[in-house]
Amino acid sequence: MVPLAYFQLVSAGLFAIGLYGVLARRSAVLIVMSIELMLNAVNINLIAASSHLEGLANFAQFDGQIIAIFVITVAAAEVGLGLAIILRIHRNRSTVNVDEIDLMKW
Amino acid sequence: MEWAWLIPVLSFIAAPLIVILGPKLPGKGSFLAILAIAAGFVIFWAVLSGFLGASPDSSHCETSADTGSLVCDYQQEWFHAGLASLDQSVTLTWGTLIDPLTLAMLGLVTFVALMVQVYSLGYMKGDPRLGWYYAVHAMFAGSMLTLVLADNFLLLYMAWELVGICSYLLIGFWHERPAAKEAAKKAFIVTRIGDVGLLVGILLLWSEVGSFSMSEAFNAATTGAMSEGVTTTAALLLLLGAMGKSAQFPFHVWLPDAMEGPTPVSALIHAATMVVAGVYLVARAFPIFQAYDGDALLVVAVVGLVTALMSASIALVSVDLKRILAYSTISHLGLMMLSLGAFGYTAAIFHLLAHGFAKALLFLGAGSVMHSTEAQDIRQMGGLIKVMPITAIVFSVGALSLGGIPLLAGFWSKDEILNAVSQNRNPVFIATAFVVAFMSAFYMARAMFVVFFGQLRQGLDHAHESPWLMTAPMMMLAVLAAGFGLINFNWPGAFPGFGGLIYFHEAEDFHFNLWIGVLSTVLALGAFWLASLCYLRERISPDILRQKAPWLAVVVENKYYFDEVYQWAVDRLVLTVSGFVALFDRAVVNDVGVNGPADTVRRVGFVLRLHVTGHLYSYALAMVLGTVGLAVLWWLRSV
Amino acid sequence: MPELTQNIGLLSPEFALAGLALGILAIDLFLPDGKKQVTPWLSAAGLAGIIALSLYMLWGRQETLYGGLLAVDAFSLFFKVFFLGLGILIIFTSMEYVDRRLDNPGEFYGLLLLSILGMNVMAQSRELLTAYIALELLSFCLYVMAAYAKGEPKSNEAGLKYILIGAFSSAILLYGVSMIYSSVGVTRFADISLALGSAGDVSPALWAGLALLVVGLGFKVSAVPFHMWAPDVYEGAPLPVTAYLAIGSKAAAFALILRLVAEGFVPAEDLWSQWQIIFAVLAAVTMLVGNLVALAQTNLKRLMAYSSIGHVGFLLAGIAALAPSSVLASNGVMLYLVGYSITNLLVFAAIIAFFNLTGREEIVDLAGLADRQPFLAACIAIGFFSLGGLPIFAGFAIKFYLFVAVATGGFLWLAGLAIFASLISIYYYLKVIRQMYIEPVPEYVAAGSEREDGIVYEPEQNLSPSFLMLGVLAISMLAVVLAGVYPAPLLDLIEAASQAILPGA
Amino acid sequence: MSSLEQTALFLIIMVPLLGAVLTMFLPKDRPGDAWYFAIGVSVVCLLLSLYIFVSYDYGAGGFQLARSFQWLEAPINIDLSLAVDGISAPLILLNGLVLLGAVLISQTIRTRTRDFFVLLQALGAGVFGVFVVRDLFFLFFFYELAVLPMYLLIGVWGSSTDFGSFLRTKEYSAMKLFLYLIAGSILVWIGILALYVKSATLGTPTFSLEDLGNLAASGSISEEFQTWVFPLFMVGFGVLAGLWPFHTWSPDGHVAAPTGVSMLHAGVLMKLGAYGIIRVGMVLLPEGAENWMPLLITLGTVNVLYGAVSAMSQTDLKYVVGYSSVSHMGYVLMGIATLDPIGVGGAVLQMFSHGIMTALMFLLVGAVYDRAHIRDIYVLNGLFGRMRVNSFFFAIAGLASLGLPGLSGFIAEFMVFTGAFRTYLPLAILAVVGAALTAVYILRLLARTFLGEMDPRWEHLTDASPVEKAVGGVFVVILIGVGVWPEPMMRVINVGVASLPGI
Repeated sequence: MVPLAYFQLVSAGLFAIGLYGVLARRSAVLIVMSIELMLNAVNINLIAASSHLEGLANFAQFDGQIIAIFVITVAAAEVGLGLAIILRIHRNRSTVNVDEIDLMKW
Repeated sequence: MEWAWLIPVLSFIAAPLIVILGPKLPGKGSFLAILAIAAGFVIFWAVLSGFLGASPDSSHCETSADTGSLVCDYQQEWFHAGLASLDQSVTLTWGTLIDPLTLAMLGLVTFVALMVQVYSLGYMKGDPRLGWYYAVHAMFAGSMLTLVLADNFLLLYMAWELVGICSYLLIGFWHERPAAKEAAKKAFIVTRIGDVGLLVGILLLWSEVGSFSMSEAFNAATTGAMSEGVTTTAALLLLLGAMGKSAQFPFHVWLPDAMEGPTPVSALIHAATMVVAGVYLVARAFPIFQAYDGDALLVVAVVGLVTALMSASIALVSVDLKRILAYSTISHLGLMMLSLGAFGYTAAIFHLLAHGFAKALLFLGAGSVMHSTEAQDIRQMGGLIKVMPITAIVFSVGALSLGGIPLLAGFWSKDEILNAVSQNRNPVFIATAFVVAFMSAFYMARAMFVVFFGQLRQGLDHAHESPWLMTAPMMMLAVLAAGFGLINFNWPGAFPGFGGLIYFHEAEDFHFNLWIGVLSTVLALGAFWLASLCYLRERISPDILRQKAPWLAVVVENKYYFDEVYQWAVDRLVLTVSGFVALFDRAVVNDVGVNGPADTVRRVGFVLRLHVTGHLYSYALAMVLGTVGLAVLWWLRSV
Repeated sequence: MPELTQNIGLLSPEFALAGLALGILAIDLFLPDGKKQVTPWLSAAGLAGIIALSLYMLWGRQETLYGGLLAVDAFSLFFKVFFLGLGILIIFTSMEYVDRRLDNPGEFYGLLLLSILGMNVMAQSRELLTAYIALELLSFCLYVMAAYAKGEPKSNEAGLKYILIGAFSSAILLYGVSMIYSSVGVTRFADISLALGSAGDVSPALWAGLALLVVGLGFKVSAVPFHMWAPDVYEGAPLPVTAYLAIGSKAAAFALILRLVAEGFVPAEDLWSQWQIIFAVLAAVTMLVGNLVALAQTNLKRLMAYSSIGHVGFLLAGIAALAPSSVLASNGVMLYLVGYSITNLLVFAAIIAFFNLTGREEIVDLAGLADRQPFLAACIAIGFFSLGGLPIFAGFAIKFYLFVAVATGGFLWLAGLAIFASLISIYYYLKVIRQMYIEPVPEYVAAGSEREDGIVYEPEQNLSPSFLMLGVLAISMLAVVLAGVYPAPLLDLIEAASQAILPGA
Repeated sequence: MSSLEQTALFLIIMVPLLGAVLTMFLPKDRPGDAWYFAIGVSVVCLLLSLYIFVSYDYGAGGFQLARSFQWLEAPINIDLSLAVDGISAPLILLNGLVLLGAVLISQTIRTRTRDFFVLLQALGAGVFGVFVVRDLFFLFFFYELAVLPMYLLIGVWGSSTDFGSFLRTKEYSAMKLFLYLIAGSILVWIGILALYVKSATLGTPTFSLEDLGNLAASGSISEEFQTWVFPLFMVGFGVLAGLWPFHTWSPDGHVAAPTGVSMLHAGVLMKLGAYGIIRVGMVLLPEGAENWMPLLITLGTVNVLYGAVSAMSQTDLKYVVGYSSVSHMGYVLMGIATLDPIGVGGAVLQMFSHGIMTALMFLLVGAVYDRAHIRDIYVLNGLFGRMRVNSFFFAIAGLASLGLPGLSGFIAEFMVFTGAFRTYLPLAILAVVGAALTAVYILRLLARTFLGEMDPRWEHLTDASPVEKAVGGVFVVILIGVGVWPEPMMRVINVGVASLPGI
């Protein structure tokens, strides 16, 4: 069996890529996608853990998988909502560049 | 005797009554003050006879171990500072102390105050603030009488301050005149500086003795319970207060200016009563001064001597009638101090009384002159005897008495002082004292001759004799000024003489030292003769001194530049310091100390707000950094 | 193990609330345009009914549902009633504003009700996933509501920033959850505490996971440095939504944090005593930054945002002081939440009323308010004095209680810092009060002319706030004063709630 | 009567507090109503405070009229305990007097009258509260309540001063005063928290002054702890008492405030600070107090001299009075710092006496300002010519302030000197010098402003109004009465002071 640490490394890498995307991208849509990457990293972590951790005290094996399902659902909703708002902005200001979306600051 | 407290209290009651009811009463209530002081005068006699009949066995009376004379003390609890059951607390009392010294002062104050108040009826007639004048007068009389009756230092200090404020109010009575206003302020503040010493001295005694009672303090001083250093320090501190009140060098500057007040005020307060409070204080606290061989008394003597000489010299050249009298007062106060400093206790008190009557008389006389001529500069006067003979005569009596013409009161008292000085102090003292005696006679003669004798000056034709309300008191005072010396003699069996009544430890006989008597007589007569040559017959030009030693004349005529120096000190030092502190308060304490941190905080806020840039990714970055920080923190706390 | 659905009846209030929300959304579809005003009244009435239902069903109950995922106890009841009550008042304060300035009122109230459902579940969840779902339910509603003024660029921007940063933070939170799960294998708070208590040393995955979890929650309460969205969203969102954000969502997040810390961390005494300082530092930074930056604000909503960040710092200090043996800190946090929320409600209601009358929201626009609208001015002034921590208002009592708890919990320095921070806060509150009471009514407002910078002012009609608004203001003002002078009954309830999450005390 | 005994202390807080609330509901368009109502309330307060003062049994001593209401139970333990002792009784009376005076004098407030009296009564309630409570929480509560209205009272109804080179605006002064006092109170707050935590570690957490006092008396609070906590109270309360160098709020604030508020603030509110140092600092932290008193008395002496010297070069009538308050509060601080029954007694009496005196001064200065609309002492002159009663009263207040015997200031200052003399001789001497300096600025003020030739432009001035005369007259009578016969005051104060630890 592939050790848990490997999964965790992959997950961490994916999370880091998502993180980088959030920080480096200027398009709101790409930022949403980067966040999706981060959430997927979470899923990998959860599912890997739920299948590796047998024998821990009070271990709730299915929790990880259930959480992953919920996360997928929530993520989908989040994307939907996020894109709706981005559309709204695009309609009002003809841009989705977060550099230009700074009416409010300080 | 136990009713002696009524003497001041009557006047104290009269004062507010006049203020409140005065406007509705005839004469603005002035009669209330006169009634009160007259009643006081009557009670004084009752107290006197009571005291003469008392013995050490009478209740409340004993022979004081500190002064050797009979003392009667009546106490009344006033208030407790600190819970009475605590050790450190102190119970403050009202107390009247009756001894010969007090009685002498009581007599002087009640009598002169009565005379002056009656005189004022004429002098101040028609003044719109007559009621106020009499109210303050009553207030003053009450305070002054309290001062001499007080059996503890606290009460004395209170009365001391009250007479000061009354003096302030009366000097500034015509406050619309800038000079009067300034003079009043100056008088109060200068004496107040001395009072700092007095208060500190009183507190020092209290901290040593644990009580404000005079007799306990004296006891401690004489029995050696109080160390030499403390005793001497206390004495000098008390002296500081006395110097302020009695206008001794270097605090003398306020008294001449105080002549801006109404003349009767000058007569009462600045000649006969309040200014002698300093002398009284030293006499009263004599056990403290005299303890440990009387080191402190040397200081008293020197202060007295310097004051006497300096102010006598200024009196020689002053041209303002009242100021001549004022400097004369200072000079004579100096003599009294000198006398005390030379252990001449009896002599000092005797001179105090004699001078009090004479000087009050002179001031009232001067007031009478000014009342009718409306002038104050003696160069505008002359030959007034022709239009106001009574004034002229009584004034002359006062001048001769104070000048030391034999057989008049002043002669005897001055003689006693010279006697004491010659016995107990260095020859320099007696020599200088003779010079002062000569000057004293000379300036009195000068004033007398210039004002009343010679040709009647032009423009003085309208002058007239003052009304009887003014002349009668003057005449009564004149009698005393002339004849008061008689009580100096002891008539065995009938009267013990002044020295047999008022003495320190040992009753004193009347003593007459021939060479002193002769020398002082010669000096006095010589001075009068010389003055007559200068001012009456005009054989000698008074300007001769000015021509021979111009610098001296300038210095003396400018009163040794004391006012200028003080003015400089006030302007340059006090006001500068004050201005600096005020600036410091604004610029440093407020602008730097208060606004500084406040502005800094606000500025930090303004700079800090820039971190919210408005850009999404920077928010995310902050979160990431925060996450890292938090994780590091967590790691640090977990391993 | 009991049947999962055995006592599912205890969830009836939640079901009712969900039904109400969906019902409102459904009714809204069928109501003609002119009759939509009925939806808020229906919502409010429904909420009132649910309050009654909750009290009737749940009073004195101490049970768990779904094998420990949800708790029905005094703590959750307390917050449930609190949120539902706040919901009613928020609906009332929003009505006029929504009516005039927003489209689709029915959906607005529907979302509001759903978010209240999220808050309720947050307060009763005892497990990470449940908590997360409830949190997202709340957040999603808020994202939409923040962007509700569709035509307003500021509102759009607020919505965008809120949802992106919100999603980002929930990713972080979830990553934390996943790491916790992967190191201890459990997600129930109680199990976490057991695992922590038995763990010899804490694995990196665990502490990293906990840190990430706290970041996610810190974002929700806008703790520094996860706070930057708050000013922008507060400023951009429609006013009632801002009010709701400041009052409701913050309280719900704290309810969750309180339960998480009390049930998940505090029982592991050794570790908790090491970790307290982390929360303390977070609290210290938050209170300082929030209050300092507030000094520089000119927009009322933005000012309130920073002010609320400052207050979050105080609340976090209370969290840091939680201790297994004493309910003082937990009492303090809850009391503070209640007091802070009603005070904020008072301030926001007054600001909304002012906005309804004038359409202005800058601080300088309040100039001379004491002459124009004395009652509104008094409400804002009282609210600000209360937020500044002055008696006889709630702010004083709650701050005193909380800081006592913080000091007693061993953080005297933090209490001192908090007191200092509230001194700073008084300055900016006074700045607003000064505008209202000391500055005269500006010429351009009185005359309805142009200001120097070109903004044109309409002549002001001498209107008074709506009757409903006055009612809300009066009620909240009374509550602010009552909580300030006699909080004892409130504290009795809070005490019971604290006992529920800290049974050891 | 026994029911009054039970409730007097509660009533004296609640009456003005309820008065404030009820005032809000008075009709807005009839400002006179608010005034009359406030008079009614403050008359009741005065009667209550008189009752409290008179019924205080100085023979028995200790705390009397005690009453306690539970407010919050465990785990925090806060009670509304009320009681008076010999220290608070005179101060309650002082507040009753000054409050009524301030209300009466505020007849001239014409704008937002209702709000003004709401705040003024709240202020009065706060001050009463501090003096009667026996619980740290409530002490702090009322302390802050007393500060709370100040910002608006000064900011709205105050006046700015133009110094030529710069303008001292009322907004600035109000903000400074408010923030300063709150800043002081945060130190107090921290101190209170420290004490509470201490009591918790010793067993029962409590805010009760009595319990904490017992703890302190039993010696279970270590000296080290006391020594670091005491300065919090000393400086925190000291700010309100005008302690140098934290005094600058006071002249600016007093000057900017409207007359009635200046009266209350300088007259009563500043005393809260000194009272707090005694009640909290000295009683609960006796050893800490002992260690810090040398510093306090030094600062107190600086206050005396610095205030007096600053007052000398002020050109604004009200600033002179303001700085004189700083100077006179120095005596209070000195007296407290002596830890000597006479010194502390003097400090308490000075609080009373200065309260009356300074209230009187602000009243009279306010009367001048109302009429002449200027306060520059280089411009005002000879006012005696037109404002006789006013000037006369001012002279009496001034004389009381320079320590003239026969007026209350003398007794108090004298006792402070006495106490200090025994403990800190050099400073006592400096303080006596300070008293002499007082004469300089008071006489300067009198001479410039009230005496002398009157400028014709003041012809139109009118003398004090009947209300001003009545209030001023009562204050003058009190000044004289206490000065001549201080025993009724002292026997109460003595009992209170004697029960302080360390004395």
